[in-house]
Amino acid sequence: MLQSLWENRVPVAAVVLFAVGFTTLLLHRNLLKKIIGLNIMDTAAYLFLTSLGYIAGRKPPIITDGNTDPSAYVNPLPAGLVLTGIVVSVSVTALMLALTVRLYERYHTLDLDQIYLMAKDEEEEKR
Amino acid sequence: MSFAANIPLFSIVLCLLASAVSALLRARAAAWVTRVLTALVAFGSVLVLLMGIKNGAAVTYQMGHFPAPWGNELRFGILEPLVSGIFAVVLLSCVVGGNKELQRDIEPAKQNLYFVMVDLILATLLALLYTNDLFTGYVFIEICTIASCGILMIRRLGRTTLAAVRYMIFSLIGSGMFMLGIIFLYSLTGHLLMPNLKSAVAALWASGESHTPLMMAMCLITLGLCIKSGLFPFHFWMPDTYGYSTPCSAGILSGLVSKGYIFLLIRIIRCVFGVEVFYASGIQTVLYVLGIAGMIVGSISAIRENEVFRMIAFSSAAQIGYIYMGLGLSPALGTVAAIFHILTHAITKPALFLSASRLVEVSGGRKRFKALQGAAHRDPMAGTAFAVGSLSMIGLPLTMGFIAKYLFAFAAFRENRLLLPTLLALAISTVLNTFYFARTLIRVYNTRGVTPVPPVRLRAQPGFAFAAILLMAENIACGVLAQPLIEMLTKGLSILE
Amino acid sequence: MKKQTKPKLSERLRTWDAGSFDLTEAIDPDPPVPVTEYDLRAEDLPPLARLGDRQVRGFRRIYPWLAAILAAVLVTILLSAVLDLPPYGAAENPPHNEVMERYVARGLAETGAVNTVSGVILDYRAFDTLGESHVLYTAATAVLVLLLSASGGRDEPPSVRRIMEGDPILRNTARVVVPIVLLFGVYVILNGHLGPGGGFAGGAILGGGLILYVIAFGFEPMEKLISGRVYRRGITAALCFYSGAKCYSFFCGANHLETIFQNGTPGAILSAGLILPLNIAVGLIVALTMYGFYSMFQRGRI
Amino acid sequence: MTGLDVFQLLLLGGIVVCGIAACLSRNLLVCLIIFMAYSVMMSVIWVLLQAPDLAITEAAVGAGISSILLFITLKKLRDIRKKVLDEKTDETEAL
Repeated sequence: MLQSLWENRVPVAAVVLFAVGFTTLLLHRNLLKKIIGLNIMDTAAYLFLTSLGYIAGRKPPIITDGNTDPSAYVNPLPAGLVLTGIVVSVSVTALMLALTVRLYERYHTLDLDQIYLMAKDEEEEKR
Repeated sequence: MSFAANIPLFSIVLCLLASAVSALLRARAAAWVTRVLTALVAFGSVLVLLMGIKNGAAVTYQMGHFPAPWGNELRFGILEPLVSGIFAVVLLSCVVGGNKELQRDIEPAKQNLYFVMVDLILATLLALLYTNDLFTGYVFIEICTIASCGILMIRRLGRTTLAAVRYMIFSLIGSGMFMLGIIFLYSLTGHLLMPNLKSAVAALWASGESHTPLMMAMCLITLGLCIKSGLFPFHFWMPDTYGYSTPCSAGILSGLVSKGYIFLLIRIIRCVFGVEVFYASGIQTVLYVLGIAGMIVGSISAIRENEVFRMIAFSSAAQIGYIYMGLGLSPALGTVAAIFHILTHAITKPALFLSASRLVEVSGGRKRFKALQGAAHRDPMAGTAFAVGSLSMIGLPLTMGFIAKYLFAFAAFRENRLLLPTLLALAISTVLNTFYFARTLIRVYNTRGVTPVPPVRLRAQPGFAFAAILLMAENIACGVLAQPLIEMLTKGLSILE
Repeated sequence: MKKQTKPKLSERLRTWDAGSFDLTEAIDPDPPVPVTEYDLRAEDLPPLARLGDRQVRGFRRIYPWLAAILAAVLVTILLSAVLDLPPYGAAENPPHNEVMERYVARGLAETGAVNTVSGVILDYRAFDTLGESHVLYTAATAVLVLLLSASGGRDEPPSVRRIMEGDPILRNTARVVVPIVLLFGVYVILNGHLGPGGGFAGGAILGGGLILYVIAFGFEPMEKLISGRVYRRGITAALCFYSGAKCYSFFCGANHLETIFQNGTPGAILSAGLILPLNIAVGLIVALTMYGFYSMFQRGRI
Repeated sequence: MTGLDVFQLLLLGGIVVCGIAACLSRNLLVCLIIFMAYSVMMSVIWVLLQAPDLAITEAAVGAGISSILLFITLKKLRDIRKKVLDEKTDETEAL
C-alpha cells in the first residue's frame, strides 16, 4: 500500500486535488469559490495527465544535437494535450467570472442559494 | 476516394469560418449566413449518406499527412450523416421559427453574436458525430458547453443568468469527469484513437488486469456524458435552462445539444469500450434503471408544473429517460430504438417549444396554463404544431413517437429478463405523458370562458409557419415511412463498430 | 489539546460555506452596510432565517458535512483506481508506445519542429488545436455578450479612471518592464517550433504585457493600437487564416497531395512549414482575447 | 531518494495544502492569493516533470491571466457594491 502510494505519488496528489476541487465546485455556495474549485479540479486532471508522460531520467522532448532516439526523451503527447486543456480551463474561467459579475450586479450577493430564492421571489412578484 | 468523403471536413470548417465571419456582420446578414450554412450542411450530409449507403461500409478520413494513431481521424458510415442531416434541418427550423422571439429577447447590438454561437454549436455537433478520436471529442464538448451557455444567457433576465450558471456548473462537472475518464483510459492503453482503444480495452478486459481503473474509466466517461445530457437524477438544471431561455435556444439545447452528447456516448460504447465489454460491466443496468426512474419522475414533475415551458422541459427529462432505457436494454435492438427516439425527440421538442412560445405570445405573454385557454384558436398554425408535437410525444400512430415506443417494446420482447419492467414502465409513462399533454391540448383548444367568441385570430408569422410545417412534415414522414429509416439505422449501427 | 482541535474542525466545517461571503471584509475594511432591499434581508435577519423552508435549512446544516464526506469518498474511490495503475515514471508504461516513438524519432523530419510538443499539437494532432482556439473564441464572444454594457461603456465610473491612472512607481516600473515582457512574448511565439513555448504561452505573455501597460497608463493610449474594430478584425482574420490553412493541409493529407509548404532546415527560424505562421496566428488570437477579457471586465467594452 | 525527489515531494505536499486551503479560506482575497501560489507551484512541478512548455504556459495563463481576471472581478464586485451604496446614501440625504 505505502509502496504503491510512493510509486504513484504524483497521480495520488492529483486525484486528491481533483476530489477537493470537485467537491468545492459541486457543493460550495459561493460562486467565486466554485470557480476556484473548478480551476483546481482542472489543473489536478492536467497534473495527472502530465505525470503519465514522464519517464524517470529523461530529457524534455526538444531535440538536441540531432539526437532523435526515442529513449532519450519523455513522451510529448500528454504535454500537447495538457496545453490544449489549460487554454480550455482559462476560457471557462473567464466565462464563469463574467456570469458572476452579472449575477452580482443584479442580486448583490455571491450566495447561489440566496440568488435562487431572490429570483424566485422576483418571478412571483411579476405575476 | 470520392469527393463526398471530403464533405464532413468541409462542413466543419465552413461552420467555423462562418462563426468567425459572423462576428463582423450585422444581425440580419449573420442570420442569413446561418440559414444558408445549415441548408448547405444538410445537403452535404445527404451526399455523404448516399455515399455511405452505396459503399455499405464506414469511411475513415485521415486529417492531415499522418495516418492514425499519429494524426486525427474522422469516420462516417450511414448513421453519422443521417443524424447530422436531421440535426441541421432542425437547427434551420429553430433559427427561422424563433427569429421573432430572438429579436424580442436579445439586444440588437448582440444579435449577430447569437448566430456566432449557433454556428459554433453546429460545428461542434458535426465534430462530435464524426470524430474518431476521444480527445478531439473532449475539446469539442467544451466548445459546445460554452456556446450553449452563450445562447442561453444572451437573454438578459436574472433568472436566465442564474440558469446559465447552474447549467455551466453541471456541464463543467460532467466535462471534468469525462476528462478524468479519458486520462485513466490513456494511462491504461496509451491510445486516444477509438479503434486502437477498442482493441486495447478488449485485451485488458480479457486479461483481467487493472480491472478497477478500467471500470473507473468507463464509469467516469459514461457518468460525465449522462450528467451533461441530463439523465435523472442530474436533470434538475433542465427546467430552468429550457424554461427561461429564448425559444430558439430552448429548442437547440433540448433537441440537439443534449442529443449530441448521447450520440457521442453511443459511439464510445460501440467504438471504445466495445459492446461485449460494456454490456458485461453492469453499467448498462444502472443506465436502464436510471432511465426508467427518469421516465416516471420526469413525467410526474411535468404533471405538477403549472407553466407550459417548464412542463415541456420536464417532459424532456422523461424522454431522455426513454433513450437511456433503450441503451441499457440491449446492444442491438434497444440501441436502434434509442437512436430512433433521439431523432424523434430532436424533431418534436423544438416544435413544441416554438409553438408553445407562439401560444404564450398570443395569450398576452403569460405562461400559466390558465392564460392559455383557447390560445390555439388565436394562432391555428401554432395550435396544430403543438398538437402534432404532443401526439408524437404521447405516441399516437402516424407519428414518430409511436414508432419509437413500438421499437422499445419490440426490443423488450427479445430480452426476456427485462420484458416485464420495460413494458410496465412504458405503459405507466405513456399514461402520464397522455395525461399532461392531453390536459394542455384541451386547454388550448377549449374556448369556454374566452371573450370574445369567436376568438380574434392574430397575424400569422411566415417564419414560424415555415418552421412548423417543416418539423411537422418531417415528423409525419418519418412516422409513416419508418421502415426504410429503421433499416438504415440498423445497418448504420452494424457498421459503426 | 485534542479536545480543542475537534470542535475547531467541526466549527471550521460548519462555517465552511456559510461564512465565506465576507467579500466586503476582504477588500473593504468598513463594516458592511445594508445596501439594497435584498442585502437588508440577507444581513439583518439571522443567517438562515431567510431560507424559510425548513427542508432547505436542514439541508444547509448538513451541507459542509456532506461536502467532506463526498470528498473523502471520492478520494477513496479514485485512489483505489490509481493505486492499480502502472507505476509512475517507468519507461515501459502503456503510453510510451509506438505513437510516442514516432513523434520523437521522426517528428523532426516530418514536421520540421525541433520542439516535438509543437510538432504534435500543430501538425500531427492539429484538429484538436483548431478546436482549442475556437474554445477561446467562443469564450471571448460569450464574455462580450455578458459584459458589453448597453451604453457601450461610455459612462465609466470615475473610480475606474482614478485607479487606472497608476501611481508613479507603477508607471516607471511599467515603462521598463512592459517592453521586455512584450519582447519576450514575441520571442516565445516565434521560437515555438525551436524551444519551449509557442502560440499559447507567448500569446498569454503578450496579453499580460498589454494588460500591465493598460494598468499603468490607462486605456486611452492603448486605444490607438487596439480599438474595438482592430480587435474584432484581428481575431476574425487570425481564425480564418488558421481554419483555412489547416483545412488545406487536412485536405491535401487525406487525398495524398503535396502541400506547398516546405519544412526547411530544422533549427532555422523560418522552418517547420506551417507551424510558424500557425503559432503567430494562435499567439495573435490568445493575446487579443486575453486583453479583450481584461478590457471587458474593466470597462464593459473593448 | 535524491534531493530532487524530496523537492518534488515538498511541492506536491504544497499544492495539496494550497488546494485545500484555497477551498476552505473564508477571505476571498486570501483565497485568490493562495490560488496564485498553487498555480506557481504547479508550474514548478511541471518543470520537474520535464514539460517546460506546460510550465511556461501555466505560469503565464494560470498564475498570470487567470489570477488577473479573478482580481479584476473582485475589484469589479467592490465597485458595484460601492455604487449601490452611494446611491443609497444619496437617497437618504434627499429624504
